[in-house]
Parts: sequence; C-alpha cells; structure tokens
Amino acid sequence: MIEFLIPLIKVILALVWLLLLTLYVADWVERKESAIIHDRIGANRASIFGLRMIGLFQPFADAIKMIFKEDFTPSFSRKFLHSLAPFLSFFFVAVTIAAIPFGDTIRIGSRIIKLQVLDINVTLLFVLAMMSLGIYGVILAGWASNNRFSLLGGIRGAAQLISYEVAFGLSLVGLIMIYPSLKLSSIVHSQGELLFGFIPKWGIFLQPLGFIVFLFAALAETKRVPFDLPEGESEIIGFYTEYSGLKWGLFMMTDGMEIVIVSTLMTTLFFGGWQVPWLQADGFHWPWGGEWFLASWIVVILQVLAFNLKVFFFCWFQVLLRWTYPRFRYDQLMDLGWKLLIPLSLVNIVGTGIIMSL
Amino acid sequence: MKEKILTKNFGLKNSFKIDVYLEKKGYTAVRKALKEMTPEQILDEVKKANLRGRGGAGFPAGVKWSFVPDVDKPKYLCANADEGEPGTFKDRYIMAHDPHLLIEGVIITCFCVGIHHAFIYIRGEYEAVALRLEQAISEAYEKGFLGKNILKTGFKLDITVHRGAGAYICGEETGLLESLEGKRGYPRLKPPFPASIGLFQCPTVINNVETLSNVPAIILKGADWFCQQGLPGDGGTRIFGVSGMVKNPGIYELPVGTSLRDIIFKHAGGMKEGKTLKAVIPGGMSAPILRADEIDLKMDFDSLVEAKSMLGSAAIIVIDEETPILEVLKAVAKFYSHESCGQCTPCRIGTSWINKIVKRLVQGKGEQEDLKAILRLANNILGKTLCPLGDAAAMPISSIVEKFNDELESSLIQ
Amino acid sequence: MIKIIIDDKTVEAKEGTTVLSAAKLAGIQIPHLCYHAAFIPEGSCRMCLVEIEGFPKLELACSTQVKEDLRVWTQSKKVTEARKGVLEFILAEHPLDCPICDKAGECKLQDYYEEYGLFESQFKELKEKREKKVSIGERLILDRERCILCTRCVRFLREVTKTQELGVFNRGVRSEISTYDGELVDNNYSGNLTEVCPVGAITDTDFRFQIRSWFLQKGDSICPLCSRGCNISIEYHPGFARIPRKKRVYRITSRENLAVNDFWICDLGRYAYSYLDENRLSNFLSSLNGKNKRFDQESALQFAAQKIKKLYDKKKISRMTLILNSWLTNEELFLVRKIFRDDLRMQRIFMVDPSQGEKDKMLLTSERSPNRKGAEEIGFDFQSLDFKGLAGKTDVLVMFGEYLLDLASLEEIKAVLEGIETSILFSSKESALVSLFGLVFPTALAAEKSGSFTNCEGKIQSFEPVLESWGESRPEWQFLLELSRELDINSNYYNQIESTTAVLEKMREEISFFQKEK
Amino acid sequence: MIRALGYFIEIIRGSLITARHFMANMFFHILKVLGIKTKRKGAVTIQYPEEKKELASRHRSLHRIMTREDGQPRCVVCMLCVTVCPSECIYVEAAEDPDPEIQKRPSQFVIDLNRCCFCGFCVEACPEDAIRMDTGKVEIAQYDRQDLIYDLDKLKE
Repeated sequence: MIEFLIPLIKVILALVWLLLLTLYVADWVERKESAIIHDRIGANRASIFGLRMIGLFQPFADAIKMIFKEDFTPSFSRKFLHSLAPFLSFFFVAVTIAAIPFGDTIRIGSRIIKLQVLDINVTLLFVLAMMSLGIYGVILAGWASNNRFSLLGGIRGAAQLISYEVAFGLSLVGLIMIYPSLKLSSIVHSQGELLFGFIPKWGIFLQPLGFIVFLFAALAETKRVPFDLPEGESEIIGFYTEYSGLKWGLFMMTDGMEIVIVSTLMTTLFFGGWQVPWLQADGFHWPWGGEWFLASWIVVILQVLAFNLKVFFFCWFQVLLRWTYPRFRYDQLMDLGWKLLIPLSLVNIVGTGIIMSL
Repeated sequence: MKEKILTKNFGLKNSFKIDVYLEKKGYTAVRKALKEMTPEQILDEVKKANLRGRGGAGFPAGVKWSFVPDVDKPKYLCANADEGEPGTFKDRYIMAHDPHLLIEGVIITCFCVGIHHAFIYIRGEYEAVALRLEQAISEAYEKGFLGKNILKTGFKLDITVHRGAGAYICGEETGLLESLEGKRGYPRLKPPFPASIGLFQCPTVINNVETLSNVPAIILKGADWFCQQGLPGDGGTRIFGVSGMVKNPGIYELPVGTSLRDIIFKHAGGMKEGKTLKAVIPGGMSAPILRADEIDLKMDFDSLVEAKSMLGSAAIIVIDEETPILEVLKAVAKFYSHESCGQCTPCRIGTSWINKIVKRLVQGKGEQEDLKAILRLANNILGKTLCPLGDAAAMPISSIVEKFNDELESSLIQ
Repeated sequence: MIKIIIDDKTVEAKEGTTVLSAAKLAGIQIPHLCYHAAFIPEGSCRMCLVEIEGFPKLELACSTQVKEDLRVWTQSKKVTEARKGVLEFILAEHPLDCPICDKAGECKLQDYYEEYGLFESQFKELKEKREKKVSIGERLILDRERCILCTRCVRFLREVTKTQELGVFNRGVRSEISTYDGELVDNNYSGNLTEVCPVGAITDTDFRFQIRSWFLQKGDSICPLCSRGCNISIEYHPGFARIPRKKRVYRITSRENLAVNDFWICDLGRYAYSYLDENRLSNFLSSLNGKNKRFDQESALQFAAQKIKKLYDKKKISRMTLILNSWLTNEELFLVRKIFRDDLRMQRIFMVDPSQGEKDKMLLTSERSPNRKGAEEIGFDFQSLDFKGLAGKTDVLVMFGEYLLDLASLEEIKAVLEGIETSILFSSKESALVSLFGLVFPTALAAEKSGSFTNCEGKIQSFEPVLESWGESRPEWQFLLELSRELDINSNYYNQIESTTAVLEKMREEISFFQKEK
Repeated sequence: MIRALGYFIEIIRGSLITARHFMANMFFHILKVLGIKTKRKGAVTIQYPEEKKELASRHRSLHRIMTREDGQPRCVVCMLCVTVCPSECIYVEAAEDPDPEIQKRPSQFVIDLNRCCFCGFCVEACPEDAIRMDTGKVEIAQYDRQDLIYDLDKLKE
C-alpha cells in the first residue's frame, strides 16, 4: 500500500509544483518582469477581498477566465484531432518532470525516499524523447484547424523543433562523456564533486561550449521569442490561431511549462541540480578548511531550495531573453541551427573526447 | 427781359378766375388749335418748339406725344401735378394763380393726341390749390371749353382732378399711373412705356404742369418765337423756384439758359444779410449739389449735365456757410429713406442704410469708413433701381460726400 | 425665331421670350429672386441685371424681351459687381439665421450669396426689427424679417388664384407683407406660397421644423388624389442606419408641367401626404386558419387562382364578381381586362370609386381617383353595382380597393360577404374591410409602383416608383401577372410581359387611344 | 563565424541592458516596499484609477449641451451636427419655442454614444456653441447599450 502511495504522492507533488511554477512563470513572472524592464508596474489588479498582493492572484484570475471562455471549434476542422492536439503537447512536456531529481533522498523513519519520481537508468533519454514528442501537438494543431495559415505555422514549428532537436541532443553528448551516465540522478551526484579541490564539478565549468549550444537549442525548443516562428502572435499567423478558451490555455501552459522544464534541465545538467557548493550530506565542507555540520533534514531542505532557486533563476533568465530580442528570420533560424549549433556541438564532442583522452 | 409766358397773369386780381383769364386773351390758343389746326400741325409745332419736359427729365414733349400709338383703345392724359420734390413749388404757383393756362394746355394736348379724358394728379397737400383747380375746371365746363362738344367742334374732353395721398414716388410717372388706378404707388417696369401701355393698360401721355402750360403760347405765337425765348434745342422759359438763404426767395420766370449766378445774385437779390454762399442745389433735392465756385453756368439741361448736376425741376436751393453740410446730408438721406416706395431692393435698403449711417454721423459717431461706405452704397444704388428715385437719392448724396469731404471728415471721430 | 448672343453663345429664342428664359434655354443661369415664370415680371429684386450692348445701364433680364442681334453679357465684371451690391443690400436686412431657417439648403438667396456674395459684412447698423411669427393662413406662417419683398406671394394670389389675400403694407424699408385686416389666406392653393417664396419667409406648419431640406430625397410622381393628375415630387427621408424615422414622406411639392398643372398643386394633394405612411396594410392576411392570420404570398396566389380556376373549369364563371377602382393604373386595368374579361370571359365587372368631393376652379376635380378616364378608354363599360344583390349570385368576389365603405354600411357588407364562399381583397390600407374578407393582398400605392394614369383631360402620364414598397405589399400588376401564371391561361401572352412598359406596349397595340401619345 | 561572434557580443549586450533595467527598477520597487522614499521611481507609468492624468484643454470628452441663462438648452435645432456627424449618432427633434426670437428648441436631443466616434465635428459645426465636448468625463463605459444613449436631460448635466 505504502509502496503505491509514495509514488502517487510524489507524482502529485511534482505535478503541483510544476503547474504552480508554470502558472506563475508563464503569467506572473512574465508580466511583472516585462513590466519592470519596461519601467512599468505590471498586472496588480487581481484581488481577493481587496487584497492585491502585487498581482499574485493574477494567474488564478487568468486561469479562471480561460476556463470560462468560449471554446470555439472552427467548422470543417477535424474536431477530435483539434481537441487532441493541445492535450498531446501538454502531456509530453508535463511528463518529463517525472525524470527530474528535486533533491537527494530523505529518510522518513526507516524508509529512504528519493526526491525524484522516476529514477530509471535512461532518464536523460526519456526527457529527450518526451520533449521530441511535443512536436505532434504542434503539427496536429496546425493541421486539424483547417486553416492554411495554421498549417503553415505547424509546419514551421515542426521544422524548427526537429532542427534544434539535433543540436539539443548533441550538446549533451559531451556531458554524458564526462559524467558517464544517462541517469540524471547520478549526473547530479557527480556534480557534487570538486574540481581542483575547490570548484564544484558543475557541467557549466566542464562543458561551457556544450552549455551555450544547449541554451540556444533549448530556447528554440520552447518556441518562444526570439524563436517563436511557429506562432508569432504579433505578426505572422501560427499554429494555434484557431484555438480559444481552455485549449488555447493549454498551449500557453505548455509554453510556460517548457520554460520550467528547460530550466530544470539546465539546472540539473549544468548547474549541479540540487547540489549546493561544498554542501555534503553532513554539512558544509569549506575548501579553505573547516566544516559546518548540519542535520540531514536541513541539508535536504537546503538542497531542494537550491534546486528551486536555480530553476527560478533560469526561468527569470529566459523571460529576460524573451523581452530583449526580436524574432529571427526563418532562414536565420535555420542557419543558426544547422550551420552554427550543430557544428559547434560536434566540435564540443570532439574537443571533450580529446581532453578526456589526454 | 423777354416776354413772360407762364407768369404773365400772376399778380392780377383774381387771376385764377376764367373771366380774368379770358380778358387777357385766354383760350384763344384753344380756339386756334381746335378750329384752325389739325392735330398733326399741333404736333409739328410743339416738336419744332423744342419744348422739353419741365418735370425733371427734360424729354421733348412733342416726341413723347408722337409715341402714342393709334390703337382702338381710349387714351389718357395725366398732368403730373404731384410736386413732391423738396424745393420745388412752381406748379403750385401756376395752378393757384393761373389754372386756366394749364387747362388750356391740357385741352390742346388732348386734341393733338386724341384724348378724351385727362387727369390732373395733384399733390395731396395742395388742398386749396386743388379746390381752386376744380373750380376753374367747372368754370371751363360752363364756358364750353370742356365737355362733350368743345367750342362746337365735336371734340370731347373731361378733366378729372385726382388728389394724391402724399407719396413722393407718385410723382414718378408710372407710380402716378398705379396710384391713379387705385393701387399702391409702385413704379412700373419700363418698357412698356406709358405712351403705349399706361393708365388702365391704355396709351397715356404724362406731362408736367409747367410743360402743358407752355403749350398755349406755342400754339398762339408759334414755335419759332418760343424757341427764341430760350436756347437752341431747349426752348422757352423756365420758372426757377429760388429758396434758401437769399434775400428774395420765390419764383422767377426766366429764359432757359440764364446763369445761376445771375438768378441768385441779380434776380433773387443775393444772399441774406451777412451770409456767404456755400453751395447750391440747382434742380430740386435730387440734383447733385454745386459748390459756390461752380455756379457760373447756364441753367439748361445740357449745361448742368456737363457740370455733373441736373436741372431737374429748376428748384434752386441756396445754402450758406453757416449751415453745416451734414444737416443737408441728413435731410437728403432722411427724405429719400422715408420716401422710397420699397419695391426694389437697392433703393429700399440702400436709402435706409445710408440714412442709418448718416444718423450716426450726426450723432458724432462716424468713422472714416462710413464716408466710403456711403459712396459705395450710393454707387450700388445708382442705375440699378427700378425707377429714377434710386438715382435721385444716390446722386445728391454722393455729390455732397465727394464735394464736402473735408467738412464731413471734421465731424468724424478722430 | 430670333437669334441673340448671350455670353458669346448664340441662342435662338421665340419672339416675346425674355432674355432670362432665352438664357435658361441655352443653359445659362441668370440669378433671379422676384421673377417666376408664371407671373408677369416685376423687376423688383434687381438680381437679374445683365449688360446689354447699346444700353448705358444694366438691364433686367427678366423683363427685357429678345430682339434680333441683341448682345448680352451675364458674367461681366459690371454685372457681377451689381449682383454683389444687390445681395449686400438684401442681406443687410435679412437675418442670417440660415441654421434655423427651413428654407436653408433650397434657398435661392443662400445659393446666390454663396456664388456672388461679399463675405465680409460692412453693415454696422441695427437691423430692422419685425415680427417673426405671423400667422397668415391656417397653415402658413410668415417671418417678416426673412422676407425680401419679392412679392411673389402677392402676385401668386393676385395672378394665379385671383383671391388677393396678401398685400404689401407701409413703404420703404418698413414695407411688409400682410393680409388685409383680420383675414387669412384661405384658398385651396395656399401651400404653393411656401414654394413660391424664394427665401424662408413663408413656411407651413406642416413642414416647419420637421427636417432640414438636405436630408430629403426627391422622387417624381403623379398625385392620385383627383383626376387632374398633377405632377408632384415626393420628398422623403431614406432614414439613418440606426435611428428609425417616424415617417417616410415629409412633404409633397409640385413639379412643373405646363400641360397639366403649371407650377401648382392644390392643398389637398400637398398636405395629404400622410396617406402614404399611415394605416398601411403590410401583410398577406387570411381567415383560412383562424381570424386574419398572416399568410405568405405564394399560398395566397395559389389559393386565389385555385378558386377562380375551379369556377372557370365548371363553366360557372358568371358566379364570380370583380370590383375595380380607378386608383389602378392603366396597365393594371388593362391586365384585368385581358385576364378576367378576355380570357376568363367574365361579365360581372364593377367599379367602386371613392365618393366625389368638391371641385374648384383651378386644378382640383370632383373625382377623387386618378384614372377614371383611363378605365373608360380601356373598354370597361361599368354597370352600377347592386352590392346587396351580390349575395346568392356570387361564389367568388375579387375586390380592389377599400371604397366599398362609401357604398354600404359595415353591417351590410358583412352580411353580404358571409353569403359568399370566397372573398378576396386587394387593399393598401388597413380598413375595416380587411377583417371581413377571406383573403387579403397588401398592395402598393401610386408612389410605390410604376405605371401610368390617364387624367381627366385624356393625358397619359407615366411614373416610376419613388418609395420602397411597404412591408410585403406589391403593386397590383405584379399580382395580376402572377395570378395569370397560376391560372395557366393564355400563358404565351403573359409570359412576354415582364414590366409595366411591356404592358404599355401591348396596350398601344390593342387600344387606339393609347397610340396617340408616344 | 567572426561576424556571428560579433553578433553574439551584441546579443549579450542587449540582454545586459534589459537586465540592468530590471535590476535598477527592481531596486527602487523594493525600496518603495520598504517604505524608503526616493526621487526616482521604479515605474514611470500613471496608476490610472487612483492617479489621473490631467486632460489637455482640447481633449474631446463626453458631450454636454450648454444652456442659456433660463436653463433652456442653447440648441436651436439647426441639425448641422446631425448633418456633419459621420457616424449618424445624433437625433434631434424640433419643437416650437414660445420665444419668437428663438423659434426652435429641441424636444429631443439624443446622442447614441454606442456609435459616436468622438470626432468633435458636431462641436465645430454648432453655430450656437450649444454642444461641447469639454466635460472631462472619459469613463463612460456601461454594461447596457441602452445606458449609452444619452438624452437631453443626461447631456445637460
């Protein structure tokens, strides 16, 4: 019974975490951050009994509005596929959260619980696979809308995602070579070690080029500005033009969720995941000598906090990029993917191999 | 001094009685005309005499008569005795002192043109004169000079005296006709001229009292004699009515062409004690004003037209230096604004507009533009109205403003 | 013909025409206010002054008659200056209240001022104060400040109606138009005064303040209210997108036609315009399934045709009665003749017209319908209708118009109609008859259909629809044509006919009376 | 490649600019939350319902009908506003005014604000200065279309 309950609770907790963060990142952070960049204040009106809380209720207001909006399905569209598409994209992104380690382990009584829903041997491949499947949602949405502009948007999206999928995957090969595992939990564990005795052995320090390629590829995967050619809501017409209400909301949620997932991946792969520098299971071990012992539950909390903080930082960072850059032209987009990122990632793999063989 | 034609009986006791008139060889012209002459001969004689209309326009009377077409309609004669022009009083004297002279003229004219009913349209204010005229006509009826069978020649003529109601415009010939027909005294459009379509849509001759009064003398003494009395092309004498600041105001029968200076300083006795001449209105109020230095001219139609004035009814109004010209302007403007009949636009509104401006000038609230405005408005009225009243108003006003601009400017707001 | 030269344009005109009308023929407009083609020119406004060679002064175009080789200039500097001067004078005493003047938009003074006016007023004096609301007739209101004393109204009443109710009083600038003590303008043509007045001095209470003239659209039509057939313009407001108007037609004005009505129409025709909008029948009604239910056009036509056809097939057409009226156009009467008399061989055709009214000396005739003469010419010889006798003799009664009420009381009609199996009414009005008849077709009025009327003098006048049809109503000729198709008789003939002009062509072929005018 | 590197630097510079804005503004926001007053503010925007910007004098806001001294509307029903209105949103009906100097007065004057495009032509067309758009009222939204149809009484306020 309890063996069954624990994963369920983990799934629920992970999902709630993901959804809440998504909601806040996609809505509140996005709005507030853009506003502050623009010397504005941003959404601050949603209130409960007059309590405004600097707009913290805004995501809920938006969500409720989204739910009650008219769900319009165009005539002549393929009704089933039209409805299926947002759920597909949502599902395949949401499911990746299962592979992300939030922390090390906690001990409750005699039971040791991993702070990760799914700890299989190939979690990294699982994540890559699920993220690739998200394309189906885009293509289906474009095609099922029976709108040629939507279809074009979907096709643009597919071409873009497939192109960057390659760079996305290749950029991680160097990482796998260094931390010889496809298991995210063990990659994170490996990053807890120290380089030259004082630098945390994070991916960013070992794979700077890989990180850059990964960053661009991941940004492209999220289909957001400056890579938002599939949708391009401000000018060109995109794949979810024919969507409204909750279904449209799901696409928006997917977008937001991709930010979070990409952030968690960056954290996990290049920034030590839940690792806090110099913090080990029993406390801090300062490189200049000296130790600071802590109770294990405090360590776990610190680790989870560190993970959240890093994730949140990368969410913030992505939103910053979105409000900084204009959109690529489509040929530039393709050039970047095929002519720069893929060669760079190959260079990275070769370079890593050479250094390792030295 | 040549022989008097019109005023020869003036001053006699009871000169208006037919007995006195007959005593002075009255009605011999009628006898001569009706018994010895044909209408054509009379017409020729009058044409030859160059008798020009004494009412103001100076149209040759003979020519006017010859315009009357020979149609199968009754014809009418209207003697225009509606002497409304300020300064003019000559017709009143003729009708009051020698009404039979007029009646005789009327009879001869009617015989010449073939008219059997004549009207004398007399100014309403001349009540006593009208009564005297009516009395004279009834005397003439008694003596057989009027009626169904005049002097047993079979010629038939009735004369009706019609008293006007005091409108200046009824002195205009077509306005007179309308009034005579019992309508509003509105001038008619010309053409058609009254000679072809006049009173009651019939051919009508309209002549001034003075014109008609000249006819007996022409018949009696001949056209050549008559011509010699005046100038070539403008025969006979005229009665100059002199009023204003002269020693002896009154009427003076003088040959056409007498100098204005002579009339004022010789015949009328010159200016009153202590007054100096400033301006003269030479032909009734509607004539453009003359400055004191412009009076050396002959008093006939053509000379005055040359001097940019007109002889009109030969009523000379003499103005002295002490009379402000603004008062003259005010009188003129007020008169025409009051007497405009209101039919056509420029006269109706133009005269009242000018009057309003002049009133303001009199109150001392005038501005420089106002004088220009008066000239402009007068020019807009001139030549654009239905009847001559518009011109009659515009000409004196603009001449006063032009010739006495300096004096008028001194009354403006500086 | 006399040749004259106006503004370097050679114009031929008949002897006796004036320069103004000769110029008008040549397309040269000479401004004029007091001149009206119907009156003797008075020449008081001085707007039509033109320059004529050989004349020292400007001459009046409205009264100067054409002479051989007259040279006229209508646009020279002297002339336009004179126009400016005259306009300045008129405007000096005319209130500048165009925004509230009902004439604005169709005011000649306004138009001329736009063209020739001096736009800087130099009138510093006070305008004369006059009365602005003087009632000079039952419907007429005079604004003396706006009056420019063109005396057109005075001359209209003097020369046209010869009633002479108006005159000019006082003189000079104090002149004013007035009625004689205590009297009012009271004749059947008083409404023409508002049209005759070139400015907004005379207005009628009917149109006063109702709408601005520029909102109105005009359409040419023929007055159907008596057999004179006066030519009229119907002035209506097409309505704004969202705001519904309370009425369509705002006024009826006369249209010049020297052969029929000159420039005038009577007050009956002018002020009765509300008949176009009031009390109109807008739906097909039938008592078949209950009391006066709405019905559709197709079923109505089918039903009517079926009933008539049944009688015809049974050779019992003598049991059908047709009642016409002379508000029908020539074309409609002709179609009735073709269908019912020539094809169906009906004999029982009667005419019920509105009862006669008073006539006057000018235009108004005693017949209150426009086409009695046409009906006679088309070849109906009408028997007098014994309406009460219809009961028992008739199975199908087809009736046009609602004038039966003048003939019999409502109870009598009801009693007779109860004895008739099928009663069909073509009516444009929501009258008491509507509830008595079994089947009711809504029909159009003359202003809404095309066709022609033959007036009392035998003049045929065609007209086109001005207003859109009311509700579902349609012209009778369309019903008749469709009925003929439903009846399926002589269809070759009726299939050639699509419009009223086609009907007129057929009429010209068959009836000599209609050939004479082309 | 080198060009791409140049772009890369510019890209970084770009995000530094936005990041700088974010940081600086965030700093002032935090100061404000902490109750420390500073000269500079985190946002330059006006917080609309609480703070209101002063309208320019030529701003066209809600219409009003001017009245004469006796409280009657100045309108003389010339319908020039009706004529000039491009959105056909004005409806005026005339009635006889007992004052002969005025002649007409409006018995109905309706502006359908649903259709009004606030072009101000009616104000310019009015010869009597009877209609003005200077009330400064810009918050005229309603839940019901009917409430946006303003009649004479509403316009006179």
